[in-house]
Amino acid sequence: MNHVLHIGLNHYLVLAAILFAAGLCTMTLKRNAIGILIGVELVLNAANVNLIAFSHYGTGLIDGQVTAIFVIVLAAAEAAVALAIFLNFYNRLATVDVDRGDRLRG
Amino acid sequence: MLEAILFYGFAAMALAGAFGVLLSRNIVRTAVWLLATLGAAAGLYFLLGAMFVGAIQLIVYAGGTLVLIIFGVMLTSKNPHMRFAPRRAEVAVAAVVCLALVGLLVWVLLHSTWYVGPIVQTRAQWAQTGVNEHPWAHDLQAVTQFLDANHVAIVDAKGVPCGPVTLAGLARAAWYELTVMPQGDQGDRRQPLHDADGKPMSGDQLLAELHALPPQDRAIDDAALESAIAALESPDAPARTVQQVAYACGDADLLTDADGDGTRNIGLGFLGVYLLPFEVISVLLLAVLIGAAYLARPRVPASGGTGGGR
Amino acid sequence: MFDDVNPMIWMLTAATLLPLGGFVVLILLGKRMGRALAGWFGTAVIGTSAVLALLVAKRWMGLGEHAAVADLIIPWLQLKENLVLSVGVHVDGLTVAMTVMVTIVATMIHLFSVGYMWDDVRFSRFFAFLNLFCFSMLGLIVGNTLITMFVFWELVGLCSYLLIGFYFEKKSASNAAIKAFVVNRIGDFGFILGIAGAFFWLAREASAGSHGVINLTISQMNHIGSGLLAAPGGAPLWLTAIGLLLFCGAVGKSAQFPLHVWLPDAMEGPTPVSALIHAATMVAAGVYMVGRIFDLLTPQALLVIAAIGLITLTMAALIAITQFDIKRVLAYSTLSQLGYMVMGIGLGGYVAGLFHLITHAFFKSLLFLGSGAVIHACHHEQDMRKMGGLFRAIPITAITFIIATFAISGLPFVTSGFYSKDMILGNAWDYASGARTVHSTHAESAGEHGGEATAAETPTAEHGGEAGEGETAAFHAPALNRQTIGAGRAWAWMFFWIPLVIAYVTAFYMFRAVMLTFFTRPRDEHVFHHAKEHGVPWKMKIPLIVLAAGAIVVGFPQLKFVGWIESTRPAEAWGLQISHAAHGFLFVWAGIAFAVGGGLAVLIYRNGFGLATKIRRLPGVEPIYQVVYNKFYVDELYNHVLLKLTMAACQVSYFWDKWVIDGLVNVVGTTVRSVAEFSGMFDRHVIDGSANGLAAVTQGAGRLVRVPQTGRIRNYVLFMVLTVLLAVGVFLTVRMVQNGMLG
Amino acid sequence: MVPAPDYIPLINLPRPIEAVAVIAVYLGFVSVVAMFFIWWERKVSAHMQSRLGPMRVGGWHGWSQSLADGLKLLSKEDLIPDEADRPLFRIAPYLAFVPAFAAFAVLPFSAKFAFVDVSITVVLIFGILALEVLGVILGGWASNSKWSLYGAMREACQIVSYEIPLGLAVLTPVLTVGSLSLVDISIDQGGGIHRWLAFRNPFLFVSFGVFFIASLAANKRAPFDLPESESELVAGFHTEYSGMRFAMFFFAEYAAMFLIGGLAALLYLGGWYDPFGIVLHMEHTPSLVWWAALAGAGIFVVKAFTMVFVQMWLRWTLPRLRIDQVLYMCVKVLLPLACVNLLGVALWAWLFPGGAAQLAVQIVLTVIGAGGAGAFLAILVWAMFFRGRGITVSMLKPWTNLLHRTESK
Repeated sequence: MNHVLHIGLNHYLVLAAILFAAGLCTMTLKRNAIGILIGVELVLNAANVNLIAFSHYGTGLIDGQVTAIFVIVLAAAEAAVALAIFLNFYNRLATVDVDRGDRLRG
Repeated sequence: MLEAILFYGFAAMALAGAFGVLLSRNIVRTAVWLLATLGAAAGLYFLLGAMFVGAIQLIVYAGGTLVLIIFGVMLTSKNPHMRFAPRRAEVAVAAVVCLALVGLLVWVLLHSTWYVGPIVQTRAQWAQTGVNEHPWAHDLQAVTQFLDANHVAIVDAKGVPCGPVTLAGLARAAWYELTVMPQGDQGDRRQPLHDADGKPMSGDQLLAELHALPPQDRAIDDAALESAIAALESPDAPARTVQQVAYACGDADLLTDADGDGTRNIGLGFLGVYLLPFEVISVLLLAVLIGAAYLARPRVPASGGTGGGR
Repeated sequence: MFDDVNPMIWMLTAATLLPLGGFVVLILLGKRMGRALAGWFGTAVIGTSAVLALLVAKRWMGLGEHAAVADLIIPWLQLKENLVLSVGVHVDGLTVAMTVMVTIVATMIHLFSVGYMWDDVRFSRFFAFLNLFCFSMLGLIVGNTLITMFVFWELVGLCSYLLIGFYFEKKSASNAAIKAFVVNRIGDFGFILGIAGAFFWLAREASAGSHGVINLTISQMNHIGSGLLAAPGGAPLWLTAIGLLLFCGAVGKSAQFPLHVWLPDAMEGPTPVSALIHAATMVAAGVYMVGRIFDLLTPQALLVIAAIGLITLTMAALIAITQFDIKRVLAYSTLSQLGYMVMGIGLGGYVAGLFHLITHAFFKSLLFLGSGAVIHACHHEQDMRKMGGLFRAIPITAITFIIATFAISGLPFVTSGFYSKDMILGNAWDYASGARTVHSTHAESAGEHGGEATAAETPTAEHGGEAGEGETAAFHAPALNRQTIGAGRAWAWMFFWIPLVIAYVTAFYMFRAVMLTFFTRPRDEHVFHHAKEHGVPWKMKIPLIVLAAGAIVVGFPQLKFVGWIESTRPAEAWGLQISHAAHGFLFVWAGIAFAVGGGLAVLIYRNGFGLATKIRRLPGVEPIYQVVYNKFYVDELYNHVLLKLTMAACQVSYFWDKWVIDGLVNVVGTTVRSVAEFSGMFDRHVIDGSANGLAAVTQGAGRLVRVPQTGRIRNYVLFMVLTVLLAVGVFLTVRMVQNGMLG
Repeated sequence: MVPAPDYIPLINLPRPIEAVAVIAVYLGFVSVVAMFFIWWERKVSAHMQSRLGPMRVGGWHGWSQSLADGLKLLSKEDLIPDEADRPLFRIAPYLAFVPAFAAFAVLPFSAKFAFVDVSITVVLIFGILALEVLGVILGGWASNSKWSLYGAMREACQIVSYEIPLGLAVLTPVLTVGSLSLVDISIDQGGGIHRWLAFRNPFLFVSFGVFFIASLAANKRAPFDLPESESELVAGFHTEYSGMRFAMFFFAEYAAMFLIGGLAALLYLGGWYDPFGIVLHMEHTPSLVWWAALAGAGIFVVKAFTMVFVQMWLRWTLPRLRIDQVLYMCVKVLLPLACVNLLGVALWAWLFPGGAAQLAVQIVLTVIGAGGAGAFLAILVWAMFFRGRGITVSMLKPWTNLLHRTESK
């Protein structure tokens, strides 16, 4: 019971692991390019939860928080670039179905 | 109790959002589910004392990135309800793989001993163990040298650390209270420092110990120490905690969220310890800005033909 | 935070930054401002700088003889614990004198340009560039480290590039700009090596001694340098190398002998630009820099510098005699005068060289502006063969031009040029006669018991009186080993006699230009009438008059320019002052130079080219004339030698390539081919049989492997995760088996 | 740095009950304020157009018009378009409404009435407000209507771009005071009008302008109300909404108006302090602390209401901009201005840490600001005086005469 009520590092880690897996699954299953992007965001969030949790329970220093902020900011940048790429994709193929973008298929 | 309730609430919300993202077929709804996860994550950050990160998560992620994503959806879909279903085989494989992944991760997580904290050793430990035999000797040396660079050099002439006799070291040692952590135990590390009898040390004891140090071994001089003590002596503060001592002595540059000063430390960190990554990421952002603008620019036909540029 | 900083520093900083502001405003808004506003705005900006500079000068004068050097040192990069790269502002007598000179001359040139450039399409841009130019030069002057100096040095180069190529539609103008830029790069290459060397060696030297924080400001570098020079064993060799490398920069920028070729071509820029380049900014930068680093120059370096100056001044003066383009005559005269300055500094005449720089700035800018007025009046005609008799058409311009000619020729006692040139020649006399050797030996003996005191700190007051008399008084300064090489030798006299003769030549070619332009009969009616009708607008006359006044008075000792320059390096402490014994003798010779050279020119050109042409027909004159007229074929030499060298190198590498490499390759090729033919037989019959079988197998395998290659990224992600899972799983299993956890 | 005041419970109740009580009071206050604003805007617009506005419902000047409207909207049929994305259509109003109200939790009314005790309220309040846009976008999207979608997309691009100058402008007071806490920022401004941040230095003065304009745009108020411009998009993102859901969008907007006004007051206009330093004095007198809190809250509300009034005034005065003008304004005007301001404030703090020059500048700016406020009051008084008559030619006669006289000379 103590492990249930006394929230510790492992609780966050397990949560993050599930989030991560869900994000990964999203990435593999969405055929919509933006859906894949959303999956990536989930994965990043899982990583962030880990970072903050370790920052809190682990070192007690701000390094985890700083890294999390970097991740958030870079996620914004990544979304911008990704959307620009999707727009190009859409302009070229008139769809955002990534399965249509398999011209280099072997 | 409250913490547990909040944690489970936010965790449930985050998981609901994640599975919503995974299962929903409509892309806009997917984005809304993502919003739930992002909000819950922000809540978790608040819960973990990372107020600033939580707020940034809300502003940048939920308010900026997500809007951008939805904006992208609006720009790229002719039919709002268009659905692309993956093949069944794919779904099956993905489900199996991801479940296996979750299983593996959780198993590994629960069977790991996380190294919770010992960046700085307690004074006693440091005195006992030769630093170089310590398993984390390398990190330890680097980090303490780095942390204390601005205070008093704690490395003697031969490059061997003298032990945490500086204010920084002592306060930090008190802060972390590190002994060997039994496997699987994540007890709150913020226990007060134990004194010789094994009883927790109070802030006053810590101050007394600081006073006892020879001045040249302290990071701050007597006057500064006195004023720090005076600052702590508000009428309705019954007992000084070691955290308060550490903060009052101005030596908490890299610590997180005590007394709400984590934000300030993040700011100091960005312009201090993490300046280089900060700058690198700034440059990267600039490059991304240009790159995104380049990618998204309208295509101009190469030459004056009407049908060009497709 | 800068409360304790000397107000002079603020004023000079403001005077420097104002033109930058002017530049920004003009480049952004210039076109919208309209001509009048843009022009007057640019002029007002630099005029304000001039007022600030004069205020500083007044303050400085109020401080008296021993005004202390003011330094604002802002640390910039902390390289080591006690080694800091710094930037900042340095104010001493030289700074004040140079700032005053640059701002006044530049103001006048701006004012002149308002009239001169009025019809130009890129009027506001011209003023923007002028302002940037002034900013760069002022920054170069007030900066206190070689780093700042180099930054502004390059900015000056950039500005000269922009302005020389201002008429970039003209091929020749853009070529000239590129030439100036490229030639300067050669010099700057040396300069930057010198800076690097200075920083490396001097920082090492300084950290060996105890200099506290090493920030390598100019004062500190000179301090270290003078310490090194005073060392009993003589200065180290690398100091000579540093000095010469730094001097390379000055060779490029101040157009000294091997790199002088860009300056005459720079005449392609608008005339006010020529005035600015030749008087106040570009070429002054080089001389100023040599003056700044004077304490790093070893005797060997000084001798090289003096020799280069000597070559330049001789060659340029000779070329100037033969030129017909009025601006080219002035350009070569600039070269020659720069030669004087450099030689003066090289002979240890620090004060003389820099003083000549300042006086020269006034009369040379006047000459250029005067020629600009002439050109403007003559409808952009620059050829003196088409001028003549313009005195009647534009009298004020003519008078001011003649005043400047007097100044450059050194009319005794009245003009500034006389004083400064006299000082240089006096230095040369001292050097050649060996008067300085005596000082040096004295100084050396003093240095032995003088102990630790360094040159800059030694008080000179007690012996100043005696030293001022010019006797070989005992100096308490330690030995600086200055200029002992060659002093008193016979060949050293060439450093005195050749410049003296060239002083005659100077008077000659300048009076030649005056005669051909303003006197004699008009040789082209059209040009003359244009000048007569249009005249010169007052906007252009005022600068001429002001500068003419400057060309006269700036040499007077009451104006303290000499004193200011001297205050940075008290002559007595160095044993470098002119022996006054020589002065009477020099006055006579200089006076004669003016009269003889000028008189000869008047005599020969009183009726235009008639007599000159006859002289050219004398036997033996024509070949010499051709050589000189073609500028001693230096440009051609560069073309031929460099081209030939490059072509020869190409030929050699071509033949190497063709015969050796290709031959090898061919031999190898033939061999391989014959081997291949043999193996082909083997291949076709033996290998192929098995290979075909293998191929079929491979194809089948390929088909199989191709299945997961769906071309879909998301599937690849899945495979990736799967692989990671398997790897981790295997790893964990192995670990557990090892640990005996699986039984 | 002044520490944030300790949380002092209003009444001695157990914590959860007290929390519920506080929430109830807050929700009530916010709802009443929003409803009051709706009525007030109608009255202001009417008076500006020489009309009377709602007069019938309730007693004096139709004060209960909003209540009646609310009742009507509650009783209306809740329509959902056939092709709409139903769940999203239902969620959207709440997504817009909840953040606007939640942000009130971190808005301090005075030193004692600051209910959330964190040190980063400025960031937090913008974080919460940033979520509001999602409601609008989703509402527009889920309606499956061209007009709504256009409105939503305009909203998205407008808000995402205006958040940048807004954030940069907010950083200037933060930088000056050195704290992210609204309470700290406000406490720093006590002691007289010259301490108000807008009058501290020229950059902050300009920064206030940038903040106000950007906040107008971020709250899609006129002249930036493109997402709901009725002449082009019918009603923008809420075209398809009816009944209480429609009212929720409105509530959100009007609550956000108060938030923006309150933020302007807290960040730039002295928070809950009066111009003469009385409240500060009261706060330092132990016996008057609670009175100071009450008076401060009153002053704060008055300031916020004034700013809200200015927003309404602008709405009924200025024409709407085009979308390209809106973005031009953001990217080419406000953004550089905000960056320059940020630099300028930093430089100012570095160069003039205090002293006579700083005081002189403060006084000059105060006079300018107070002059502006005085002119504002004068116009109000003048309007009251000539109420109902409108501006007639005869009123302008003296001025026209003056004009003619000067011309004839």
